[in-house]
Amino acid sequence: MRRTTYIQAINEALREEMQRDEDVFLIGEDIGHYGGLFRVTRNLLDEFGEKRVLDTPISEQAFMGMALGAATVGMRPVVELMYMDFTLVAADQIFNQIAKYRYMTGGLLKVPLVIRGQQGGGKRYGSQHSQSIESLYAHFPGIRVVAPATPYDAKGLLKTAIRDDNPVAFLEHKMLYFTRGEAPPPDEEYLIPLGKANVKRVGTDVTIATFSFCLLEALEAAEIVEEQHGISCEVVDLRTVEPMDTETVWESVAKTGRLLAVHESYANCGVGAELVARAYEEAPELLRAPARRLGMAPVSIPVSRVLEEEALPWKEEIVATVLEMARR
Amino acid sequence: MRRTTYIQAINEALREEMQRDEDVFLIGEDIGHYGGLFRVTRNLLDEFGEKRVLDTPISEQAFMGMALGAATVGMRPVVELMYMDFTLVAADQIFNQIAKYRYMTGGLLKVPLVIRGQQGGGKRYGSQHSQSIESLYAHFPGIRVVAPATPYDAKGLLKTAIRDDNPVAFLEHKMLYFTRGEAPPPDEEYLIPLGKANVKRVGTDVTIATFSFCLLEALEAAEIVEEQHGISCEVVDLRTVEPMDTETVWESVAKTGRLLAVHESYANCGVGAELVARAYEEAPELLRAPARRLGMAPVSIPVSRVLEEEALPWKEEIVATVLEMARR
Amino acid sequence: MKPVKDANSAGIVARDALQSDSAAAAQPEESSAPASITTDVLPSDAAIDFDVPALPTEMLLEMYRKAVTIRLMENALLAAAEEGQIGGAMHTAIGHEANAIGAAFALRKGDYITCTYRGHHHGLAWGMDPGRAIAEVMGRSDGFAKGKGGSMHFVSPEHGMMGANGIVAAQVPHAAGLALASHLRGEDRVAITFFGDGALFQGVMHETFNIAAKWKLPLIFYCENNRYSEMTPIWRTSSIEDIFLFPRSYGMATMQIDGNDVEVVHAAVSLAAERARAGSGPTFIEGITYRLAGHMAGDLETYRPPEEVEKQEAYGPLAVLRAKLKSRGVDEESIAGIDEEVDDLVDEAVAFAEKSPWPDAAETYRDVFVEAATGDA
Amino acid sequence: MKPVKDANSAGIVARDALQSDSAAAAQPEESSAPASITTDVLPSDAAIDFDVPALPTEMLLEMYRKAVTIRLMENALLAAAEEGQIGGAMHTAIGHEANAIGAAFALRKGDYITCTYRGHHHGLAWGMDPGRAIAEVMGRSDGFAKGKGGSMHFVSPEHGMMGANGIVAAQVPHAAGLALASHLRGEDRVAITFFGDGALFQGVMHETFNIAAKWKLPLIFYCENNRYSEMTPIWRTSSIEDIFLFPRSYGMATMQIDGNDVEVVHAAVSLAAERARAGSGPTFIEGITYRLAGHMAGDLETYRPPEEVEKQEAYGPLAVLRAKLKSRGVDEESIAGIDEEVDDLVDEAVAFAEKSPWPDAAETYRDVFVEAATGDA
Ligand SMILES: Cc1ncc(C[n+]2csc(CCOP(=O)(O)OP(=O)(O)O)c2C)c(N)n1
Ligand SMILES: Cc1ncc(C[n+]2csc(CCOP(=O)(O)OP(=O)(O)O)c2C)c(N)n1
Ligand SMILES: [Mg+2]
Ligand SMILES: [Mg+2]
Repeated sequence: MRRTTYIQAINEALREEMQRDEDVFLIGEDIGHYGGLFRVTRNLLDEFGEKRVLDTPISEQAFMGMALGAATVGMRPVVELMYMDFTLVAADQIFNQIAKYRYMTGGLLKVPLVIRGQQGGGKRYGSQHSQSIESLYAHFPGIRVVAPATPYDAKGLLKTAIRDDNPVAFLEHKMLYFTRGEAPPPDEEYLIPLGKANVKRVGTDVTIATFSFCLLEALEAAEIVEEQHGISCEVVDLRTVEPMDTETVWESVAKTGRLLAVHESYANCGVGAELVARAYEEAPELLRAPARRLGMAPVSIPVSRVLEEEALPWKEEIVATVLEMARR
Repeated sequence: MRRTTYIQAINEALREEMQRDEDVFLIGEDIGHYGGLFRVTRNLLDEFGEKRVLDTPISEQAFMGMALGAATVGMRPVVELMYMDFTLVAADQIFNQIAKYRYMTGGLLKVPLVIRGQQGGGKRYGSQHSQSIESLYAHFPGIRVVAPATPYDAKGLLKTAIRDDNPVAFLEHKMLYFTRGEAPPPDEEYLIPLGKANVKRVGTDVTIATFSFCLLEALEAAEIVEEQHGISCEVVDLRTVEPMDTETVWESVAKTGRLLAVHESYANCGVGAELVARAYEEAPELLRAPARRLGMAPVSIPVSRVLEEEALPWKEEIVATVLEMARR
Repeated sequence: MKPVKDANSAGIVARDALQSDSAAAAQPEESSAPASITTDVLPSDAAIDFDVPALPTEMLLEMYRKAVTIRLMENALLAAAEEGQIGGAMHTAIGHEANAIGAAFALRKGDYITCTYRGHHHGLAWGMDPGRAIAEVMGRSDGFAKGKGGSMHFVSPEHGMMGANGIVAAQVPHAAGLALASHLRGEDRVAITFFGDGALFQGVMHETFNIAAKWKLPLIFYCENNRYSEMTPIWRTSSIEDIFLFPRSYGMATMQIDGNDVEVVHAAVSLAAERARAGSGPTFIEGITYRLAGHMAGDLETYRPPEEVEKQEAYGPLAVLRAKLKSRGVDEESIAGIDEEVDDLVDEAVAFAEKSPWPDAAETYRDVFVEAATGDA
Repeated sequence: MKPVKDANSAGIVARDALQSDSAAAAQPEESSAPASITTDVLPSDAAIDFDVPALPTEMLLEMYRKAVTIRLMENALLAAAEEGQIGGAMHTAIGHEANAIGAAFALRKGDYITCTYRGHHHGLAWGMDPGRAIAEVMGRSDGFAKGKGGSMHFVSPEHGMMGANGIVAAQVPHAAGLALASHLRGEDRVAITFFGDGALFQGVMHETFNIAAKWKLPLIFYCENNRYSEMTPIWRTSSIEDIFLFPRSYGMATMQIDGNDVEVVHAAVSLAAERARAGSGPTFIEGITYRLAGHMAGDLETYRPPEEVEKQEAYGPLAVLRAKLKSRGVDEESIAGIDEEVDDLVDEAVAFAEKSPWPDAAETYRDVFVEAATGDA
């Protein structure tokens, strides 16, 4: 298979879905004439014109609410938030409106839209341009949450997200944008269903359940503990946070007896805590040692390289935690 | 001791702190001339005038941001959100600004302000006026989260919150507003430190850790299971969600070996999941049965009485869960 | 014709720019109402300057029937709320009826509307059934949203009613999105969104003004200016002197009208809809009206003198409509006949709602997601 | 005197209301720039109508020194960014210097300022040390915020600099809160907040306009209009024709000025500060300026022709200041002398920053909360 970048994969998914369905349109800041701050929507205005790729003013509340309105009559807006941190600027429209709209209308309306953009640390963007927001999205019912780690998954999941009749938060990661990976040639269509995890590494001692950029860190950490300590980790890429494929996780824990959940949003009230809680609700008998979770330290991401590294729940922290767990 | 309502207790705390410190002022919608939609700020405009009790337009983002600005130079704003659901309208100012401001400025500034208002279900206000928001506040570092269940605690904790040099979210509950309880006479000052839980009922079989209105439900549930099933619950009122007094909880679990966390915000990525995760991090050896949590069902609160009751994690659900746990 | 402040050739009211310094000088002290944005303006004093064609008597009769239906339903709901049959925050539209009715009759099937928690009049004006509406407010299974949405979330896609909202101004961008859909698809559908005077001070309003004007969306912004935001009069929280002039700065056409007069509302919305369908973009309409009941069920109305309400009652939509009908030669008896018919109809509607079963507890868990994972629109 | 669009007696520029329909008619097609809000307006064409007193040559020299310091620091930072010493989004103020300098010299110690991620010029103009500033941008321990805030979060309470912000327009209500504190305490401090043209379309701007005007806060809204919001020219996303006229609708005094001319900026901000201290409320200033470098480090600037930048260069703050100094009889050599001194100073500042140690990893966990549980201000 050819190799492509994560950005390119997303660009292709958008292009193919726009070709396939006239109701799909893109809306956001600098996405049209410029092609997106991160060039994710490059060339799409040229191909589809100003009625399919809409450059907005810096009005996240308004264009998010407009996406909702358009979606209720069957349009399929794909909204770009330049940084996922701006979720907070449009939070009322996202969580009080989009997530609740179908429910409040007793199922009379549906809201098929995608909110996409990049998040995450590692590039010294500081407190207001680096935070990972998946736990916030997952807290509110009514919105799907997808966070792919590879170009292949990014393309297949985004295509599915656009066709889904529910609102979907599609969370990209700035550290993944220039990573490369295999993907079928453009226009060779494939879809990946939401809510299906993927075992990326087989192992016997500890299950690491993770997604997005943390997957890459977890895979590296797994190599390290294997080489240096002979501990074998199984690494599960959740890919979708809502719905969460706990079945695949429990299957893995059935082998390993140990569960570590890792993500980049804050640990406190995060997806990791949720997975731990579910493990004790749904599969307590599988756990041979206490389940653990890792997330961002309880600080807003600092700019300084040294501090940012310390705050992020990456490789070293995963290694250290796995070692602690294996010792039990 | 005299008995007073929860509303009256809050009103007194505000009045006393405004008398004590000229830098304390109130800001919000309908709070001055009218005295607040729920009459919590009644009579305060008369006593303190228009420069201490500020009636705003419906501009939550602006007045929340203004509170931040004023707080950085030592004012102590107490912001009323008419419904805590409107947290989402001002989410950028609350979570990207207020919660992060001290950190981003490397400790050069502090933000002593209180965001207060009522939340919660039980009165058929529906999806956008009933949700409990403590897990959202707790997810973001940098903001204290207080949720008292009694008039006594409401008064003592609010006074402390106003004097605290950190931003504090002070979460009231609409079902508690007219409840009565003991409290010292007005002007007899007392303060309750943040981060101290309170054992409200002693028991031996299951520890229920909760706060706000769920405390009342938990206490009732404890009576029921005691009477009908001979199961003895210890009920811990956390009172503050951030910082969370896990020590008191672990002390209790050391006796009971069983932990059930209960709150009204969504269960998913909620405070309960967090407490369960911490239990397995900090005190796994105490747990003789899997720790559990209960929160709001994953639906936005419906209006219909029957549906709302079903969605809320109240008495019946607590009873049922305790029975399940005791059986293990 | 109504009194006119002044006008430009396009038939839309215009006026000189606010002279900022003189405006500042004229500012009221915190506690006293200014001359212009005040609670004792009468709807009939609103500036308009376009032809208001006489509507056929038949249509006025239909409008009257609607107005009485809304009024009596609201009264019935207030009574039910007092009995504890309705919880939460229930906002009635008593006094606001003409804004909804005039607009509904001016628009076409296929057009869209979004509105606020004060949305019962829009629902009924747009054709929703009173029985199912009352059932919804009461949380019964025959409610259009199965009791999930309640009073604050009237919705009926088959009537173009795309949702009411509990968050002030949140419905405004939704309507802009509906207008955008129409625009992108090359349809001639128009969207209208209703909001209150208090909603002007929510940021999302402005964001939407700007985008709608720039993109020339087929959208009508309709402000039901009842001079109060809950218990707070608008002059206490803003220096804006004339709401209808204000959105001009975005490059939008605007008008100020008597929102209690169905014929005036009908004419204004017709004009705005015509502009929208012609591709001329959004119009802002300020309908001067008055809330003749409390902000919501249970409001003790300590913030306004009873005389103020009494005075406004005489200019209310029902009074205006009755006067119109009389001037068309409709006799008292015919009017009373309608009143009685509607009274029966509303009684029946209440009875229907009260007999409607409670929803199943299992219903709680439905409608969070569309279950089919993928699908076409 | 500068060209004046027109004026009212208070010495503040005024103009007729936007004629909504004609404005709509003049609307550009999506892809072509309109005549008025366009990228080729020159700062010197801005409308002003008040006396611009000549500032003492000594002060102009000081201002020039500041301007060169900012410019050279920005250049040094761009070089460091290219080397990978700086991450994230670094926005320089190249071309914007005069807005900050003119304002800083017009205000007093004790006044407050908040600004945007594009805030280096404000920081330096307000007296922050370049060495510590560069250290902050590089994430070193000698940064004023110990490397936690970086380029987007300049802050220095001792200089009245109360914070820059990464979220567009979020700093605007903060300044209103500072002005409110001054107002409530009966102090005569003034707050100024800087933001870009793109920030006009964030709802919170408007919410703050309204409250500040109503409460007559001692606040100066300063819009650095550089005609671009990132890579998008303002005319592409708005129909607003003249930014400075727009906030009039809230009952605010407004002016449009050449933001590249320190004397003009100084005069305008002085006037606004006087009004604020006199209790006349907020003023909105539109400083026409131009961003002579990319939106941020690494910007390839494909969205504007190099000729546009060249043309604007001639009207840039440094060119304007040099011409002023020459007309005051300051010779080329003295100017070159300053340039060289500043060059050394900035080199030293860079060296200082590069030698500054990395913060301790333990620092990561500090400053989330004030540790003492309770305390007085
Ligand atoms: C964002 C938000 N803030 C506050 C409220 C509480 N609230 C409900 S109605 C209302 C007043 C609205 O006034 P207006 O827009 O004039 O409409 P009216 O009720 O007069 O019809 C307020 C403040 C809300 N629902 N949403
Ligand atoms: C709420 C929000 N939306 C989007 C952005 C991304 N962003 C950063 S700067 C910018 C453009 C701002 O333009 P303007 O206000 O004119 O200021 P300038 O950068 O030109 O000085 C944008 C869109 C942001 N930081 N915050
Ligand atoms: Mg109103
Ligand atoms: Mg700009």
